[in-house]
Amino acid sequence: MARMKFICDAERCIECNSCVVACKQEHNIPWGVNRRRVVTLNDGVPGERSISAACMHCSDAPCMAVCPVDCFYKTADGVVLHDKDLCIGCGYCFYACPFGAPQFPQDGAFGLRGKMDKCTFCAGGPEPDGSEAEFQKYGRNRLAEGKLPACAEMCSTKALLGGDGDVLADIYRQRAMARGKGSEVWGWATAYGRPEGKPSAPRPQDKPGPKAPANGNGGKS
Amino acid sequence: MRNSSILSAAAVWVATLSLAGAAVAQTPALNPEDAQRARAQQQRQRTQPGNDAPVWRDVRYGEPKVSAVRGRETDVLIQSEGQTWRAARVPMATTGGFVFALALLGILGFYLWRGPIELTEPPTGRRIERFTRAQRIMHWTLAIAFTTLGVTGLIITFGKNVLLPVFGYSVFSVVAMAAKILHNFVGPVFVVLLPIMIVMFLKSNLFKSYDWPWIKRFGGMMDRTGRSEVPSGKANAGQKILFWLMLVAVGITAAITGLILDFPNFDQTRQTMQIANGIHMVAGIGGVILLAFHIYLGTVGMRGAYDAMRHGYVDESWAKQHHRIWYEDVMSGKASHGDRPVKVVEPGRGAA
Amino acid sequence: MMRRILTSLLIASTGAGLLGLAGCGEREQTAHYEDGRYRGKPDTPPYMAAPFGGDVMKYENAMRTRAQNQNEYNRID
Amino acid sequence: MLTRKNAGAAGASPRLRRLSTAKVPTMDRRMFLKRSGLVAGAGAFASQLPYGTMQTAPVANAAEAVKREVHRTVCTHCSVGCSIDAVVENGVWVRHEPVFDSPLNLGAHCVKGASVREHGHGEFRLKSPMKLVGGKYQKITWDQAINEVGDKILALKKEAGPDSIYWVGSSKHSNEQSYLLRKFVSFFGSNNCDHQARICHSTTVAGVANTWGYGAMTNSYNDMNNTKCALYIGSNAAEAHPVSMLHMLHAKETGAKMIVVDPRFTRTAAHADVYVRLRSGTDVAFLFGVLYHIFDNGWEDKQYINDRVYGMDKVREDVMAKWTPDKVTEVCGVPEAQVRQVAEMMAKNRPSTLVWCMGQTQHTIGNAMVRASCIVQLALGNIGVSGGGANIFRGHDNVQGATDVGPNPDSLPGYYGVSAGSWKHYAAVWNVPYEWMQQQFAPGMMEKPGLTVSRWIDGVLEQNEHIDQPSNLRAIVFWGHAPNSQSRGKEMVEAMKKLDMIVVIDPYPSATAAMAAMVRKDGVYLLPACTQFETSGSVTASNRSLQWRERVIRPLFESQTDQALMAAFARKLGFGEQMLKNYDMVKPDGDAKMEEPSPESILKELNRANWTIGYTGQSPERLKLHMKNQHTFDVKTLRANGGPCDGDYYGLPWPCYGTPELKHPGSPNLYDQSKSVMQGGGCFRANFGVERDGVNLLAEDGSYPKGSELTTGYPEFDHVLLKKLGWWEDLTEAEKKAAEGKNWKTDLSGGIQRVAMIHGCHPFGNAKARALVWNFPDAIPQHREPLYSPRPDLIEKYPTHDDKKAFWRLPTLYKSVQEKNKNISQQFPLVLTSGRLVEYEGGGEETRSNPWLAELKQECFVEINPKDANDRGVRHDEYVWVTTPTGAQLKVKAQVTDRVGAGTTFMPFHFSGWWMGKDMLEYYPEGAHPIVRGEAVNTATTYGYDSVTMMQETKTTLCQIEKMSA
Repeated sequence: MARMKFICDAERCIECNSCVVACKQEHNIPWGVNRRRVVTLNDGVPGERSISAACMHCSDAPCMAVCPVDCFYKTADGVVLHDKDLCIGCGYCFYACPFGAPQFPQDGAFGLRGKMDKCTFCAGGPEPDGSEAEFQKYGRNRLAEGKLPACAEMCSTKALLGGDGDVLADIYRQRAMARGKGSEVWGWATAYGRPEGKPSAPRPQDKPGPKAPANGNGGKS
Repeated sequence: MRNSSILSAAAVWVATLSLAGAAVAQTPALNPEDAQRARAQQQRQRTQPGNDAPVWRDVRYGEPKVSAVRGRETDVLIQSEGQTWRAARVPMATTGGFVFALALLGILGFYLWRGPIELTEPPTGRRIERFTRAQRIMHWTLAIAFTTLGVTGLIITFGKNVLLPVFGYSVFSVVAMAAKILHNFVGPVFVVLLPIMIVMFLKSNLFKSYDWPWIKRFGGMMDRTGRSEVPSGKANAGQKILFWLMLVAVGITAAITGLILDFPNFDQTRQTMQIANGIHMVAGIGGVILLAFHIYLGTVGMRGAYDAMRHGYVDESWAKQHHRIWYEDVMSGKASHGDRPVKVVEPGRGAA
Repeated sequence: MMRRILTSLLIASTGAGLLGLAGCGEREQTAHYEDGRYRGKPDTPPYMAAPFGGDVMKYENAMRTRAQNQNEYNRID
Repeated sequence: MLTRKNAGAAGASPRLRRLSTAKVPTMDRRMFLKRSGLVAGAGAFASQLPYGTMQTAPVANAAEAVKREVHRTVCTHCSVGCSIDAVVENGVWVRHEPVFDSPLNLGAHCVKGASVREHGHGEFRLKSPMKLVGGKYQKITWDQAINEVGDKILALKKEAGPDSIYWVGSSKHSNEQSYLLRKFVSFFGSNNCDHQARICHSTTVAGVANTWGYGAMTNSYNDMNNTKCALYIGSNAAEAHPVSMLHMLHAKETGAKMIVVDPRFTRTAAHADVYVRLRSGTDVAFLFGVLYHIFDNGWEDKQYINDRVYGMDKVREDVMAKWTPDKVTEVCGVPEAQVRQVAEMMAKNRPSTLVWCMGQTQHTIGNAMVRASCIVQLALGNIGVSGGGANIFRGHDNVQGATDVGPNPDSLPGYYGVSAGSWKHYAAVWNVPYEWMQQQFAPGMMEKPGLTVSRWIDGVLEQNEHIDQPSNLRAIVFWGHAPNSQSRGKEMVEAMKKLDMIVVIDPYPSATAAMAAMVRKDGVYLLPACTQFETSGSVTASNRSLQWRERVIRPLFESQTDQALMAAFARKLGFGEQMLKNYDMVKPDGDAKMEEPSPESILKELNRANWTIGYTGQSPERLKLHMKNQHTFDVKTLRANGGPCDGDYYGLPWPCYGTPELKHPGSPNLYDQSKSVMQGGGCFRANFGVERDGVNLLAEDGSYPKGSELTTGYPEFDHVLLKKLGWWEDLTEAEKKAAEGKNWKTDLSGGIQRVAMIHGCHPFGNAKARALVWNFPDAIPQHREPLYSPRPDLIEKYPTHDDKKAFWRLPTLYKSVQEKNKNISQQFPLVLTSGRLVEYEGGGEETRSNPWLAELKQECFVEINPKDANDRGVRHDEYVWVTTPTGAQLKVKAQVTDRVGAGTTFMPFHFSGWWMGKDMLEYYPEGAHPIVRGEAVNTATTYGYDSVTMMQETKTTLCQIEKMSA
């Protein structure tokens, strides 16, 4: 089975925020909730780099681990999804997620945050694929239509790639070889560093990223 | 209850200040170290164009960068603290659960071995006022809040492993949701009541010289005959320890950390909330353990203790046996409830 | 009477505590994929949707083709 | 759907939280349906369809009957021309799919492109015609609007002549609408019309056209994949043309070098190999500094210069004398080593390309700056070469097309000028007698270029005796134009006060509505126009490719298409019959909307007229075929390989000479001698005579497009030349009849072009490019300090022009302003420059009304260097006052950043809706205000206009920044 992943190529990202809006318009996400965001390092000085961040659909997802009601699940494609009917809006996933992916429609007093919302890799939720209920709760299910996430497909410079990790690694390697640099894959060690199926202790000293991904899972495992 | 409004105000102030403190603590400031690193990066861009290693190193620092998307910490790319929190939370919960379970087992064991502490002399029928009406109302209000918080907290923390397999996802989700909402709404009530309670019971819980022998001999509680109880004041040293631990230490800690978690709308960072969550969990588990001891001794553990809080009066014999110094103070008229003496009801007369 | 109630209450709460003991060793936290279900939550896999009708290969191929749309090297050599 | 996030922006500072609690109704589709009335509308629309059409989609039951259509359209936000597949269900635009087939964007979109579906909601649009009554906007009917506005215009025409009304067109109009608007104004009897190109790339168009022939980007975004080195000077493509960066970054990946020269370290600069920070407004000095090193090291292409360039020797003398490295450093503040590095990179990595945008054009010497860029490229032999070229990125989606065929005050569509010959050409095309056209105009005004949009305020405020037209301006029609994109906003409101009538025709009523309501009680009309998604038509991308937009949705609310309104007003003003006689009149929405001329029939008329720039081969049929077969085009060359468009270049980039039947493939790169003319090749245009002072202006022998039968330079083709060459007989009898007495530009049969091209010759001749443009104020580009300069010492050395008396009908000041403000930098020491943000576009009213975009940039700001900030006690993210010599003061947030150098400040120009510290919300018509409002930088910009085109100076002026006292 495919293993769905995101890559953001910082050498290409120009901080245009198209991924942010592509997501918003595809899923009709309201003001204040952003499943994806672009972060700029060294803003305004040489070395400025931008990176688009959202749920990375981690192998050993911290959100899953800490959820008190166990509302998360993982699909055969490695996409981390959750069930909004079960979510109690406690915010634990928000504390745990390294990427700041979980979003809450409210920031209310008394911990009233509403149901958590996050990037679904455009794979909807547990409701029947393509149903109105699924759309209302999770947005579109593009995978079921044979399409990849809107953010990656619309990226202005093809900096953000989404899809099967092996395919992405091939695309990325081709690029990295062409330019002979910038082979770091941002966030992959954190997200996919720990192999699926085996428990392992989290590593706070996690390295920024593996060098040129020799294989589909970022040169690790 | 004249003081209550002042006390409530004080409580609000404590809460506000603690939150403000948390907010101030996380205001980003460019310290010389960061500035140094930024300069080094810029330099590197000039001398070694294309070497992005410093940029990548910077990703891990988790401090604010720049993002057009607004919201809490949207400008932080990777927060490593989440991993730490996740990693620490598991052993904390595990250990906490064990300790809680062991404590309950211990109480059960003690009960089976010692049985309830019985009165050694028959009741005289002369009843002494132990708690005023206000104190009792206060106690029970807080007791309900404390218990609710304890139970709902346990559901949130351990329900996934204990209740989920029994109830199934849908039902458990409803239970957990109810637990979360109760916990979040009762919490602030607790926060308001707690300081009032502390002030109300503060005087009788100040340590006195006669408490030391009590502690040394554990009040003589291990004597199954119950005849070697060490004299104590209105509250014995054990009760005082419980007061300081459960209400003051645990209560205030849980209250402050709880407020940080319960009101995420003050821009507190995830790290603040993670730390608060960790402390809250430890305090919470500590709290329910102490609560268990307290409930035990207040109910099945000691004959007559429940009546004291239920009706406010204890029998003369009970007072003499368990709180001799207080009893003597009452008899000599030294003890008082604030501005009035302690009522003593002669046998056959109705309670005041 | 009162005592019996209190005793049974104590035993019940001790029992609950023991249950807690059973649960407090948090389980392994790594997600396993279990045939479309993870810890009991069913979700139809995307290849069951109309365009694929359960044909996994067709789905995988669609995904691969679509991913290649993101590689401009295919169009610009 | 998700519940709305309460209290607006999450986690923002408490102050921001308060600010952003402004009601932002986010909508899901259901709410949208309800609010826009489309539930009923869609039903009504559907019920008018034949029964069979409704049942095309296979449906399980009637309740699920969904009529799903996919319409291919083009993004309306910048000139890259990104294709969009709009999915429409039951008349509602429900989804937006990337078009991977498009060779221009390969499915990519920037933030604005990704957000266009919001146009299908139009929550903050003007929903019905409105009229200002007693200072408040009131709803009126279309009949009332057209009658009242029309009557007033007729009265003014009678009283003060047709030149008393100013028509501001739009670069957001399609080619057809732009063309029709120019025709409309002509039939009304005036040349007083203009559009955004004046304040965007007019200096480029003039400078570049006068250098080598056509005023347009010579190559294409795609062709940048072939470059070895790209120099961006005055362009922030990463924010202004994000999808163009797809091509540039790909080229960079495969070995190209990238240089960015800008006063500001832009997001583009972040991706460059070399970044050079120069002082704002010193591009000529920098470019000639580069040229100095090129000449000094002998890096110039001597053969190319000899064969194809006129006057380079004179330029060389001037450069070697005036722009020695010390002087360059003195003026630009750039060290010699950096200038040399740039020169070397450009010279040694050929073909190298040069990219510029408004950083060069919006200056009092904009025309000189763009010509200096041209000269650098000519010296390196980069023009007419794939991978080289002057890649001039245009701004709006159709600013190229609107410039080519739209409302310009000095030319008729296709740069025909306003001379009698041009009018006769168009009288023939429009099928009206020339004499009738003449009657429409005030005496003597027909051949006099009109006022420019940058100066309309002076057309109102200037004393009548100083204006070169009978009356001052009495009314203005903003037909898709934002006022906050023009400088001198403070004086603009004075002009608005004085006018008899202001008409705004726009989907978003724009800041005009608010500014007018702020100073007036009546005499303002707001008319809701459609967006480009509610009509069809062609649009010209920056690379000159034309693309056809399909209609996505029916016009929302009471809005009407621009062409329908032009038709309605033409009828009201009494020339409807004449203006519309060549068109098919259609009613795509039945009686629900006004009758309109079909875009296809307008394009066909346009094809019949625009021979000069080769807008003749792009018939609607060919364009539609291209849109359907995008996948057959190669991304690097834009050429179709096989398929129904075999051999064509994508979008038939103009010039696409001859009739559509001739099947000219379009010209991907201009002046490219490596291809034959019929394959899209070319040479420099013979537009300036054959010789000058005894020096040959035509190309030297041996310099000609591939396959040409003439191997030397030659002038443009006309009937005389054809006869001389003995090629007259190649014309058909019908063509001969039409071509007699005509030249390649005026022969309506296209025969002269056809015959020239079958002999491999270029219809416009084969000449040299001019490094020396003798008809401009500075034949050799000269650096001149801006009118408001931070360097009084340099004003002495590089003074500006002398004042001009009647320049585009107005007196225009240079020296007197500069002298008066020579020491103004003591009070206003900071350079104020402006530019784009990726989220917003143009005046920004449209994009700031889009919640998806508005959420990302909620406040206007000024970027200031930490040093300047510390000197003023200003801290990051706090409000400051930006004051300028006009007396204006702007309340904006300070962004303390190294992005700008010390002494420079930057403000984005997309904001409006605040007026010197005050929110203008109350002045907007109810429900039609943008979500995000802020200070318009142009409220504070100063006087200053280009000496050729009247381009406004917005990139270099002065300001002071003050901490706000609590």
